[in-house]
Amino acid sequence: MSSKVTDQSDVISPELMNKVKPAKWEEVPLVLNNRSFHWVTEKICGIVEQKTPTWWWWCFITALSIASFTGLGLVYLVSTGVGVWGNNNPVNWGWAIVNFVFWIGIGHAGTLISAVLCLLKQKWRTSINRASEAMTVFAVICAGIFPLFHVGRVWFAWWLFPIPNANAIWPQFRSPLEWDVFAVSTYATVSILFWYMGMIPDLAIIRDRAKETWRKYFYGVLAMGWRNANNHWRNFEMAYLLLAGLSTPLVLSVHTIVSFDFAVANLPGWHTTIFPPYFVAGAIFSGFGMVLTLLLPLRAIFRLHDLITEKHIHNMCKIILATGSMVGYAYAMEFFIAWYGANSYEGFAFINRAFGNYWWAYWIMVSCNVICPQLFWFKGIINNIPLVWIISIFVNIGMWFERFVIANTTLSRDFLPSSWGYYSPTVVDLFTFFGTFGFFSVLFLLFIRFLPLMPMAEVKSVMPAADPHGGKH
Amino acid sequence: MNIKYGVAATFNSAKSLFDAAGKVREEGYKEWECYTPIPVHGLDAQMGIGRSKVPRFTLAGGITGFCTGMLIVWYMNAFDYPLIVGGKPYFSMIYPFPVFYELTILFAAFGTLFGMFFLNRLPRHNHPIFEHPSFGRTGDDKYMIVIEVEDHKFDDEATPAFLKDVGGKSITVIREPVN
Amino acid sequence: MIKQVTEETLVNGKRYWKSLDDLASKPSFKNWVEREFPEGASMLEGVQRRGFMKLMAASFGLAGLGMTGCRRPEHTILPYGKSPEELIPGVPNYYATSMPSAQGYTPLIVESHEGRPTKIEGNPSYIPNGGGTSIYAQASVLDLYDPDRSKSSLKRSEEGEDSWDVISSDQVKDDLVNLMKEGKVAILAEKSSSTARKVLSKQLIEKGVIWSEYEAIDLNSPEIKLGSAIGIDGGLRLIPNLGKASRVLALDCDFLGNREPFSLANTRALMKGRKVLSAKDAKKMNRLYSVESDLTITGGVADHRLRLESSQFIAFANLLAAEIFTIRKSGTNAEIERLQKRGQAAETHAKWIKECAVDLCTKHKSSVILPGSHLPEEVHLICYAINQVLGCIGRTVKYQATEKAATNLLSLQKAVLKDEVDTLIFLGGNPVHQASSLDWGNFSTKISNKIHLGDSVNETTSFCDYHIGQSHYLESWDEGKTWDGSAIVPVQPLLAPLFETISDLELLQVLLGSSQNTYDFVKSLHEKRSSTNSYDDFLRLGIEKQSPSYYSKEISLLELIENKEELPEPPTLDNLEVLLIPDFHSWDGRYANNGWMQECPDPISKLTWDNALLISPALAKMLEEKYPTLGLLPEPTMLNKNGEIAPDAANFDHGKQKAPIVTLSISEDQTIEGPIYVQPGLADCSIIASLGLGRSNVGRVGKGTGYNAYPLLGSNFDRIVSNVSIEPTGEFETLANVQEHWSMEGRAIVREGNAEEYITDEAFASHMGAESHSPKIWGKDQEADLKFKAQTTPRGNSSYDHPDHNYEKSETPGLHQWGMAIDLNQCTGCSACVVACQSENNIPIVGKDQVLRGREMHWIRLDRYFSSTARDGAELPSDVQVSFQGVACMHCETAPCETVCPVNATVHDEEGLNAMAYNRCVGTRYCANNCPYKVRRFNFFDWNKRKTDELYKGPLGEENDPLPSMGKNPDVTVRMRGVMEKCTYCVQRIQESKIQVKVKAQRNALLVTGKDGGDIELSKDDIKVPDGTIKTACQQVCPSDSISFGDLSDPESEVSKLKNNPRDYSVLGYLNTRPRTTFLAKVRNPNNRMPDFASSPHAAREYHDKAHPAHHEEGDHASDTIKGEKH
Amino acid sequence: MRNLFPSWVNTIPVKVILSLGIIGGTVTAGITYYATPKYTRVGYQPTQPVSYDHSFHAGQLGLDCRYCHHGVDKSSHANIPGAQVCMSCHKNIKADSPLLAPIRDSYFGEDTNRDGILSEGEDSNGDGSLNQGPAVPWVRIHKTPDYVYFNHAIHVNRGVSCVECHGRVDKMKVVHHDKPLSMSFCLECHRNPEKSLRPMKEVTNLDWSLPNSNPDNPHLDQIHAGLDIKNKWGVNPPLSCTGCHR
Repeated sequence: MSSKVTDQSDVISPELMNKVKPAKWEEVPLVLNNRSFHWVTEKICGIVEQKTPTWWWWCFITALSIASFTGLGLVYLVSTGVGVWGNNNPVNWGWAIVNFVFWIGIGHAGTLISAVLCLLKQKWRTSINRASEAMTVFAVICAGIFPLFHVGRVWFAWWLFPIPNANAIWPQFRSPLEWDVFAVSTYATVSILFWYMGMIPDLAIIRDRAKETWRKYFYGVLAMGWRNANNHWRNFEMAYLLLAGLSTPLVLSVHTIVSFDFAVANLPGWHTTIFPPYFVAGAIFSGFGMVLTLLLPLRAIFRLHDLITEKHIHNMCKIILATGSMVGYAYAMEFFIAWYGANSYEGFAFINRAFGNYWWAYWIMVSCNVICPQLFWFKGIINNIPLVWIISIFVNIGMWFERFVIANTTLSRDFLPSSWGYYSPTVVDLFTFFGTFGFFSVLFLLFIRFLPLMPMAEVKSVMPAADPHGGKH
Repeated sequence: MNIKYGVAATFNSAKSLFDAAGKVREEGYKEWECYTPIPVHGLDAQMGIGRSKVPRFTLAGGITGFCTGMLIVWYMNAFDYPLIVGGKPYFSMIYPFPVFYELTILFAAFGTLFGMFFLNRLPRHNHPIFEHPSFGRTGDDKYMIVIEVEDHKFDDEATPAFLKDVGGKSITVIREPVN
Repeated sequence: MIKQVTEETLVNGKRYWKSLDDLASKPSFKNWVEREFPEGASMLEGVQRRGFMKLMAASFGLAGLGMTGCRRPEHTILPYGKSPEELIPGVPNYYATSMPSAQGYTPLIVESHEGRPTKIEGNPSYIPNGGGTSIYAQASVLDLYDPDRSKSSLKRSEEGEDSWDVISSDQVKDDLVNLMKEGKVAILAEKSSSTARKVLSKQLIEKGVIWSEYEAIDLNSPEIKLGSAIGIDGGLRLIPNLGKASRVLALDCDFLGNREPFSLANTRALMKGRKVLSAKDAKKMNRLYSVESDLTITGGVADHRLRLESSQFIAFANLLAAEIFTIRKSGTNAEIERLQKRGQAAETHAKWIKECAVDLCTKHKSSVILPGSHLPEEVHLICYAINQVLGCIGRTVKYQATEKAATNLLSLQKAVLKDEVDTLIFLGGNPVHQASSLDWGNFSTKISNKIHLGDSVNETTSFCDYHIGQSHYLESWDEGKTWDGSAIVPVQPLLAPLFETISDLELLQVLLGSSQNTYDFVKSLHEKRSSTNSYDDFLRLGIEKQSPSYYSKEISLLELIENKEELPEPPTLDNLEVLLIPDFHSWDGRYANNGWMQECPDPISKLTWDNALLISPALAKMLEEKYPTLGLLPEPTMLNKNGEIAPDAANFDHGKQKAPIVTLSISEDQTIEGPIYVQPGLADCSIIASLGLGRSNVGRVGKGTGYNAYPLLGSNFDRIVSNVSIEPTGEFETLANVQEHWSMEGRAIVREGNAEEYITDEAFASHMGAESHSPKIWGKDQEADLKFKAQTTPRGNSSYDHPDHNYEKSETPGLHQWGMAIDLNQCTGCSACVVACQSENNIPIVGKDQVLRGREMHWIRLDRYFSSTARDGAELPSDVQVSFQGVACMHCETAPCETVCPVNATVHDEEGLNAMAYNRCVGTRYCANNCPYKVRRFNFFDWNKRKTDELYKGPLGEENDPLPSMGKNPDVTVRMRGVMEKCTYCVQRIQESKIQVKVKAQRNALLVTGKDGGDIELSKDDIKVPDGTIKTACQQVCPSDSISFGDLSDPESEVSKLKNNPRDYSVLGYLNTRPRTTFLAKVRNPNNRMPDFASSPHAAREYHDKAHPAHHEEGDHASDTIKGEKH
Repeated sequence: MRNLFPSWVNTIPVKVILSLGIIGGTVTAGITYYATPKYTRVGYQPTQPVSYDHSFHAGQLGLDCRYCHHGVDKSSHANIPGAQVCMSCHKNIKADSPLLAPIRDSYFGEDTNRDGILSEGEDSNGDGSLNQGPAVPWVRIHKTPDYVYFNHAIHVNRGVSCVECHGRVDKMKVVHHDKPLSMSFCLECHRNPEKSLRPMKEVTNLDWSLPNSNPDNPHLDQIHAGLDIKNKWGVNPPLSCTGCHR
């Protein structure tokens, strides 16, 4: 691993430096091995331009067949009724909403990486943001399936949108589900815009390199006639910055609003003010988990070690560690407030979470979300890529269970003991959910096949050669 | 038949382009453009261009979104068909805030993207610059300055020479075919 | 463009006429059509005929509305009082009739839409029932539209055993006449209180027909036993008059429930004496003692309850008699000594008996002892003696002289064995299934013609070779006595038989060779009886008073009980006793194919679609020890062990009750198999088995439900069976239990207090629950009157100002503000409201599988909680108090469900109703989640359209038989899949009443004043619905008037007064949902001298223990905590 | 490198935006016009089995609506008359018109000699009585969905004329669906009942308009008169769901 040690003393007043005697700062470059611009272009365009690898076809076909589970499940659901799922009274929301929150949570990392880290000037984000944004868009699409199809009469789901009609009746804006409609659709739209906008210069590069006619036209149309002109870059950069600025509150608001689905309800265990930050932290947590899950194999397959360096992985592990601890804190705080609030219904809801009918789900959640990421304190573990990958999968599992625990323990045992019940999913639930992983993979495979995996211009601009002053500060 | 569009000069590094751009500006050229594989830091100032106007579109979009949100909520839930829902007021600035908020962001985002497109006059798939034989390299690792014929200081001989002077390589005249 | 309506769809109306459509091709249908419209020519004869014709015309004209085709009977039917002279399509008609049964005819008013009976109500002219009906009467309308009922008569085909030929009713009549001619006819009838049948049966007996009667659950037997014990000719029927009773002791007698006759009147009378609206009432409140082996709803109401095995009641009665005789200084020493000696086995309960006796004696003349009908003769006799000594005969109880019993099944058997019978006609009933101890095989060979008249094909049909379809009572003419003999009530048909069936009277008429039709016959009976009232008046009122004779002679107990046999051995855990009870769902099996009954949860066990062998926790513990792998009780969890929540009474595997199946056997051939279910409150060594399910030859609904306990019913038909052994089979059954958890967990949901507490603190209920120590819900308006609160929804502590209940964009508040008050002290848990609501509101049946998945659709459910302070860790308690709470949509003013609906499908109207617009619902189910009361029900499938067992096949599944749709209420939308539904406060009744009042006021104004337009002035009072006009279905059916409904903006309305009662509280009031349905706390009236006295009800103690653990100490701590609350 | 796209492609974005605007506008307009009850229901005019002429009976002869639709002021349904209502006149008038054959068949049925008495050979099915003929299959025109509970009695008795929902039936030779009867149509009137309220006696007078009204602005006078009726009668049409959906 190459690194260079810079001495800052020549920049800052030497007298002061002598006094303070700062430690030597080891600056790890974001692109290793002194790669050139051209190398970056070749590497990333090459992935798109190469012949479709066989493994891709195998993965694609497998993913497609898994995705068909969702398709079949939904056809059966719509033709027969929500009863094919395991939902009941009192647990009227079963896996559908759990899956929705799970996917939408995953869909947070991409925007977070491209927007929040952009605003925070975290340059290491450049090599991972494109793929994460793609992941966001696809996860949001997967997420959108569930609230849409969980309704009893899907064919009337358009009533949730403010469309004039002969019945002269409108949506109801006090409902968190209505807020969800706006939040999720805005999030999906803005994520797609952001993703696409960022891709335009890269599409232009592929267009300009293209040999086959279909490529020329396909990428030509998508690139919108981008010309790399400074005027373009100027507006582009400003727009990018603004979109980042807009996406940051958006990404925070979306999971906040999703958490309102629970927090605005009056059920014990749901009706808590801690939900918005807790959900956002959880979303970032699961999102980074998924980014690692996806990028580590990609890094290996496409030999991207110079672009996705160990620094990237370490940074992501640190974020997972931080958000995992936040989530753990939230779990503890919920218990504390339930006890401190002295509301017996609330108190019971939490005791029941940990020791009641779904205790196993609770402890799976705690071990995956709170205990597992603590391993990232250890250097030996974050340097062990396969282990990081496995932990990232545990993070995803844990976060699914978190939503399951929140949704189901509360509903299954709420106010009146007479209506306590138990929920267990059916085969249709299982298939529909697992199918979405296939669906997600299909989209992601198409993405890595046809679209630039990394923003080339952005990667290049964090390389030393991008400095108009010749690398001298 | 061809129409002359301008003269292009390529540069190999951001630094050489940066320096050259400063000279082009000092020379008094107005209708010229730099083509770079990356947004070069500080090039705007070097070229003598101001701040981008995209934020104005963003602001307009945001305000529109906020007002639209408020208007639809007020119209639908308080004016056209007020219904008592959970004992909550027909209209309030508080309960539908998520809707205002999301619409503000949505419209602002539209404003930003479409503002960027508008300011960049995109999509424009046909442009004389594409006629430059090695234009493709500007996306990869080459830098280029193009001075247009339109410029009042443009001169068929002086301008290419000037570009060469400031360090430009492979000076090329770009011609746009007309049919 | 709309598709042109085809001729066929128009004539046949909506889809649900398809059954008739299908039948149209059959000859039988053509016959009806011809019988339907025969009077065309004679239509101008009279007013009624004309009305009839108009109906026909209109019903055809409006076929598309889904109202047509149903036949009207051939004879005119006379509308009840409020019915108009002529029928107007769209306006329901009401007719008085009654429901026949062996336990007396129940007077009814039946609502009919265009000739289709849709809803059954009690006839308020019959005072004892006060307009209430039993759950079975409510459900009986569904039997009329049962697709599995007999649609014709059948004869076993010569081709083979299992094939049957359809025969016409003319053929049936010819065959019957021929058989009569051949002679040697015997009839085995189910018991009946029909006076008309009695007349015919006498005539038949004169003609030499052997007339015998059989009933598996024979509630006439006690009267016969008592009559013969006392030695009189005929029976002596105990008729309680509980309105006058202040102390009631029930000896294994579920006189409020389904096991005893007259329960409606008993409920009404007893609960009236328990109505407490002030401290003064509480002092006069009656007290109920119940000694029982099973936990019945009577035991649930009881202030003191003692668990005792049924076989031990002889001893108990003897000891009780001894105590009472001693206190009352009645009877000789010898008598008392003998009673004491015979009562020795009950010594363990001596203290209980003594204090109870003292209490009964202090209130002598107004106390009463009621023995259970399954108890032996001796108990009935002793009870007569005690009632006599207490001086209550003629006051709180009357003994009515009844006729001798008809020949019973055993005598018939003798006659058959003597070859005296060639033709045996089963008149209704199902004796082959029920009297399984009889040697039916032998019967079969002895008799050549076996004929069964039945409403459907059953096990007795399989025994016979001739089945005659029996008409439903809503299709027949008849008349009969009420149980107390105080009235004769008519049975008049609401429609002519839907299918080719005949009534029992018609059959008897044929046997008698009479050509008179039943209408003329029944009418002639009436004319013979009364010359003053016309038959039409009789039908209109639906009741005719009678004065039965009563018996009140003194008896001497000593002589009568002298030579009684040995007392039965007390049962032990190795030598168990079984009490056979009628099943809640199917009674003796007759409602086994009634989906509403099957799905209505048993009030105590909360089981649907099944019965179980109920065992006590003590027995369960023993079984667990003996068979450790049985899995009867769940492993106690950590939460159970540290008292966080009570342990479940059954193993719930993924929410589905997994019950081990056991074999109960008396002997080799008398064994049954059934699932066991641990029921707190049972006598330790009693097993409760219910008769009536587990039928082998039954329709699609009843198939596969429950187990059959009839094999335990021995040849003496004694329902107490001893010496039973129990053996697990190792198999399991999944039971559809709608309530998994039995404990309230110390939550102030059902609030209870003792009468003494209530006298000192009328507002005890408001000192419970989180709202008692949270900021006032209505803030500064806490003390404002109900009207103000209802109309304006005061802000309270909310961050929002709530909109008033005004008309849209106006300052005018809604004309009424609807609200409901449920007096928990009046509710016995009979569950009639559940079925009444189902019938009124077109609530679908979902089937056992869906109930298991927690998807039952009942809009009102009856929550049943057990409470006990003697709970020890994870042990199930044996002695429990029962609390019932009817929970339906509370119509919260700040409804949590409304806020979360994204499409405005559930909103409030200006009169405070929580409206549910099905057609706007997209089905997010968020509202159901957010409802703290969990009263919303989701249509997970197309329950109405798809067959229950084909739900998962989706569009490929078979559609439901359309026949039951004929019983649907046309005023209520039939919901499709994917929408939410819930209680609407019977909004269809509200709207109809409002419309009627306005229409009437408007027409009156025009007619009376002659003015029109702006000259007419109507005041608000003119167009307001008067209090009491609107009754919700649950309110109307309730025999104890525990539900009140009305206008909260009218301070004089009954519901306003109840809500202003200090006992009134909101469930989960602290959530600030402001429910419009509130509850009046339950008041128990225990005797502080009793050994099991507790100063506060268990439920209240559980609450205080949990809410104020610091106060936890043994003894009388409840009053401390109440005082503590007030500080 | 050469331009990939010809120069005219540069105008495509503007063209696309313009055409999207036009197409979107047209589609929206089309849907609001063609796919709403206003279009799908209004104008429906089926052929009836008997060509009953409302413009003749109700218009020229002046038969009151309630003569045939007798339940309209008592029941939720207006009721289609039975054959005997027709026959009360047509026994004598046009007694043998072939157009009335379905009515007569329905009315007389087996009574072939039309004397009301069972004569020889009339009892074709042998059940001992005279049976009616088949019902006249009138085709239904106005229909609210199953979940809408419209009550005729309350409207008719509270001064809402037939004409408000059914149009000038007295001028229709063949009845057609005249008003959309959509929810917004109902709400329109429920929100502003004063536009439609009239004296009770004039409810079936389809030609009625407020007498002595100012010819310049008859609507204003009607609104005043309607408001007077509304206030004095206490008319407060429900606008919440429970009014019509049960």
